[in-house]
Amino acid sequence: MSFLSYLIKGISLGSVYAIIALGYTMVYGIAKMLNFAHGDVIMVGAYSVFIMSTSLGLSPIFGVLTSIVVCTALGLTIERVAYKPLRGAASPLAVLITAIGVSYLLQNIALLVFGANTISFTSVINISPITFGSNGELTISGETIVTIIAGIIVMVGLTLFVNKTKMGHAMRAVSEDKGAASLMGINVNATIALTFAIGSALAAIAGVLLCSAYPTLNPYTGAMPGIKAFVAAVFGGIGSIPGAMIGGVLLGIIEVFGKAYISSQMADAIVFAVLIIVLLVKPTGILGKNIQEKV
Amino acid sequence: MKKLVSLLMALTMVAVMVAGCGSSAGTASGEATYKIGATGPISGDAALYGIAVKNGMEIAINEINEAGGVNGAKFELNFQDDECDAEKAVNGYNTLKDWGMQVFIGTVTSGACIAVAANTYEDNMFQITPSGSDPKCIENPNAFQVCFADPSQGKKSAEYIGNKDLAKKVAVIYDSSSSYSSGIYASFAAEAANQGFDIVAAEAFTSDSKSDFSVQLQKASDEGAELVFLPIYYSEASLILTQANQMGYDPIFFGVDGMDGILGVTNFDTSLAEDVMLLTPFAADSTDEATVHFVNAYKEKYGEVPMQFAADGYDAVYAVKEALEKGGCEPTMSASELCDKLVAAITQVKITGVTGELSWDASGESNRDPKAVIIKNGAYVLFE
Amino acid sequence: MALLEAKNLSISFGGLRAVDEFNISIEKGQLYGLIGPNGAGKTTVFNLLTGVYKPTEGIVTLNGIDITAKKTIDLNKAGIARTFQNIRLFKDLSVLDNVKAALHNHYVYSTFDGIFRTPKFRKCEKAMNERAMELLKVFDLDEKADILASNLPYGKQRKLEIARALATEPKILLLDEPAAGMNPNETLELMETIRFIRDKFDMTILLIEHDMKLVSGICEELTVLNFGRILTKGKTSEVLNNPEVIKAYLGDE
Amino acid sequence: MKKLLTNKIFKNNLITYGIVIIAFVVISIIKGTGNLSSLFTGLLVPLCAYIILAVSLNLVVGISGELSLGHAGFMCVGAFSSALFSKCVVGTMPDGLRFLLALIIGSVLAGIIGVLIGIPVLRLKGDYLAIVTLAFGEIIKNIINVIYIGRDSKGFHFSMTSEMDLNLEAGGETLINGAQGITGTPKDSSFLIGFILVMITLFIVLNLINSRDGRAIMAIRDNRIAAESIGINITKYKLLAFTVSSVLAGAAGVLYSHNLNNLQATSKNFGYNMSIMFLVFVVLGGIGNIRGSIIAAVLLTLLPELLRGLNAYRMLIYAIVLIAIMLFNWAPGALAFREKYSIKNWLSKKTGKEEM
Repeated sequence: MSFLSYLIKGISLGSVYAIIALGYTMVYGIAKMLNFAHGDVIMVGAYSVFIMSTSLGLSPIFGVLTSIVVCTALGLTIERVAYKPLRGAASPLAVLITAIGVSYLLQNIALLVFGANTISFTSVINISPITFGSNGELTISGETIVTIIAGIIVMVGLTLFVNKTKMGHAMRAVSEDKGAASLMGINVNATIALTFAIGSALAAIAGVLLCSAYPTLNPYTGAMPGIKAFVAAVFGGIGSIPGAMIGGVLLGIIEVFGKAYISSQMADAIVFAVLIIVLLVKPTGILGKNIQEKV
Repeated sequence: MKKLVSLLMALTMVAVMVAGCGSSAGTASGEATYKIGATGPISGDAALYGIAVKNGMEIAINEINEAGGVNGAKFELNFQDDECDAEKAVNGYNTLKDWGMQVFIGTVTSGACIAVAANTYEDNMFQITPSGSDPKCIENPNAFQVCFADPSQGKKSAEYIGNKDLAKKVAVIYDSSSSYSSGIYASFAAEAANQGFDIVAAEAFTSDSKSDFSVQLQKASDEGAELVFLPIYYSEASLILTQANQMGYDPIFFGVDGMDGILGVTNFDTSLAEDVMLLTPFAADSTDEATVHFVNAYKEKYGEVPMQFAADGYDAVYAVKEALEKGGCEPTMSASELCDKLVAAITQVKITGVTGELSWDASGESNRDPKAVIIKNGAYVLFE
Repeated sequence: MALLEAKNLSISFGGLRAVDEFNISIEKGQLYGLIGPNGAGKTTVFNLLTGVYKPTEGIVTLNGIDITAKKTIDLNKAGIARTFQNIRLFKDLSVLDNVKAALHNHYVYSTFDGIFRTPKFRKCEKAMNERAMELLKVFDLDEKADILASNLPYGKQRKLEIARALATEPKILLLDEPAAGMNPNETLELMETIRFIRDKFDMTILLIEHDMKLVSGICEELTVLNFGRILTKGKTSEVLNNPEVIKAYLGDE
Repeated sequence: MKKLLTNKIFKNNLITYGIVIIAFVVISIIKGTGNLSSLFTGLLVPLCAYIILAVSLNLVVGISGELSLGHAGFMCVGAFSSALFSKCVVGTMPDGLRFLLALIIGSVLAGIIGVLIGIPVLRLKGDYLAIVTLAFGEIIKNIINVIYIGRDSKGFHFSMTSEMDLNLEAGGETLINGAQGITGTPKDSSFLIGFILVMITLFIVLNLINSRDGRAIMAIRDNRIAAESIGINITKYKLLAFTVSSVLAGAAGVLYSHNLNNLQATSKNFGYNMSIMFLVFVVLGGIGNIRGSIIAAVLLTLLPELLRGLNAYRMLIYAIVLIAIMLFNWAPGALAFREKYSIKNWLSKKTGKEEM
């Protein structure tokens, strides 16, 4: 019974990682950059919901919508101000460092605006848990259910969007070859901006779900889940939408099992060790495409 | 490259100029003042502790200055950020020395404090740490401590649980990446053997994985722990309580001084903290005069209920004030002279601070018994 | 005995047979051409001969020694050097260093010698510089030794690539479309250079080329590939007049 | 022509050495006269350590062209192993010898870990390599946080769970205490030692770059397939760069740890945050530009210290400055703008007009 219970905890944690990883992977796939500030956009999203629904007492749905709007706007602004000017820079590392700068910036703004104190987040999800077993040995919380469902919806939605819509095709074209895409009349800048908008909107949703499932919030809340989700995205094969989902869930399960059955002190080391092993066996992640350089 | 250098140089110039008119609480220069330096994290993810200490100190210094200072000499405070890092703390300390610091109150966190302790000893600078709880912080004769030392907290917690026979099976959830938490856990576990209860689960987390405690709680619950000892800070504790409630696990939760502040967590459902026990020197809703006065002043100035770190900072300033008076110090004395006098004087000082009746012996530890409190209806109640 | 010989060389990519039963036999000192329409599998043959791809079937021998499916680096050490269709220079190294990098296995000193600048290092570097400048001179690049490879004009980049390949002292040189992107004058010049290399270094050369003027001008024998299979092979003049070859190039009409 | 080139490189390297030597002499003189502030005096050793770390990381990122996000891990290995050694033998040998041995132990151990990590990791490419180096860095940090080593009359005790598990007898000494780290490392580092180590680092890195090995490493960076085709062993030279870089990072760790009384492996000082900071030094100073790394390391370490007067706004300003510099230095638009309006250009245009 405790095995199942750990498994569910793992899936629950993993599905949050998965949603964050989806945003990561979207942006990576198209802009080919590791957006280190993604985790901090999540934090901003969570604060937006908190202010709207808890401080101002508006309905949670309104809070979530506001948060999506705020994050989308933030994502677009960051892209426009900090990343776009660096498109075509001599080294891809330039934009990576800028992303780190943006991450510091968001954390420190939040520190000044919201203060350093941790706040307890009110879950916006009002679904009663499903319980199995006579004494409730096995409980699946409402947050877990919603997170998993949201993860699946987002994954399917994104896959459909990318494969079936005109804008999705444009995105794929840009991710394959920016030059060719622009020759074909695709507005590359607009497509990348759109990707950031979608990625940031996903960050908002991830923020809400993260803080609902693990109800605590401070200016650094997004940083570590951001890194973990980045790991998850790589795990699943960065750039791959289903890969991010699988990577996220697996990462959550490994982390929980590591804590439960091996050593809670070493849980992080275990997660990273598994990542390394996976990448050594499959150098582009679980679902990553192995692109061979053309000679 | 040249452009980069020139740009950075220009920025550096600006920075230096801005630094020149840096903020400092207290009086304008001109008259003789005591220059009090302090460091602690005011950025980074330990910022809340540093900011609390800083706020507490500012209140104490304003009060002292309004009351005329020490024999007419006022206090001037300079608080430097150390990002909770040993190296940055040393940098902050050196900045303070350049500023002309005479007395050092700090640092806020143990790791940084131990690093700086080597420097204060070398410089013969009086050091009193508000909240650096590791015994290594005060190994040197010039260093003193306001908060409880980690081992005594762990030991006293274990004794308390044993004496009151609160539980036979105890689980511990601690932060293995924090020296504070693992220090208390170590002494708690050592004493547990003498107290007739078993530690059935000792589960760790790290600063990199502190967003989910369900596994640790599940293990505690599976092992049948009746009491969960939480030698951690309240921000993580609040999440543990929430998650325990979500999974319907309801043991006795027993905390240490880091737990104080849990009732002040914004939007925290305080009913979850019902019956939580903790050993703490400070309780924000104590009714004694000093505490009420401090809490009101703090609320007025910073708009929130002070936590124990703020109280430690507040008491540290008063301890320095008392010692300065007792030692017959003058603001014109050098840091080293002051240090000699203060080290001698502080062992004779007895203050009624907001964290209890404080006095010191030469070891540097503050002597007092922690109060055991239990949370009832969202308030601390002394627990006997 | 042929210098380089391939028998029944085949490779499939996901069921598609990119090269099918390729046979070739090149004598020492020969200037051999490999031609065929786009997508016929010429570069794939090069990749098979240089160890970039491992053949699914067939064997390759160099001087009678089996070198099938060896690694690129070992094949180079065995004596096969190549250039690339899309130029692959070390673009952030100087022209001189591009060639010196290729002298890697011929002038050897240890990391220790390199860091502590021992006499051995000095001697070796001096010899390397002399050798590299000698090679650059052949290609009229000695004046440009100091500039970054990426700053060379296109035609000179192609030449530098050949110089670099030659520096590894190969037994056979594989040139992948050496005249691509060159104007007629440059092409003429290149023809002279290729001939010169063959004569001066007693080199065997296999080249892929689309420029028929170049092919007919310097190649002694040709093999024509179409859809991964050998269409025909033989003396240059005969092959070029073969109606099937003309049809393959011009398409069915 | 040829002479010119070697001379150019030689001159360039000489300038780099010269800057470091002049800086050392000038600072030593100011320090000697007692006019150097405590802050700056205290920063000297960490600055040397950061310079070594930036230069050594540049060897991997700039020269070898691989993105490593785990550089702090090697520093961590060097710092902890050498601090442990020094603490164990303190009092049994002269200080100078002790530090020398500590330096050797720290660097060699970091080098060994570098080889062990490098062999599997260097098979990966680009961002995958980056994430795996990050993972290794985090694993090193995590493991160091759960290591407990103690010593009593019976010898050494080792545990990975807690201090108690060491079962030390009374009077036993805990050497490494998990997250509480190592306390009481002898303060053997000095500005002079730091300076010497910086010079050694520069000597090794600059000479390595301008040698047969360096050419091979850079050839692989510029074009792996072409490098293979001219007979360069890819794995060997990638590993060489990675290992030399780890050894130097280990040495920097030794320098760093023997300057601080207390050493703890937090994510701030030995985690990915630190690794990223080193990467910032490298990118800001110019990828592959060794002198740039030195200058960037110095300026970016000083910047937050000099911003101290801003208090709460300090790190905010730091972040803004970082973004601004990145845009200023790397954005194609900014570069074109600088080209157009640079003073040199403006002057030449003006004189050009006058001539007409």
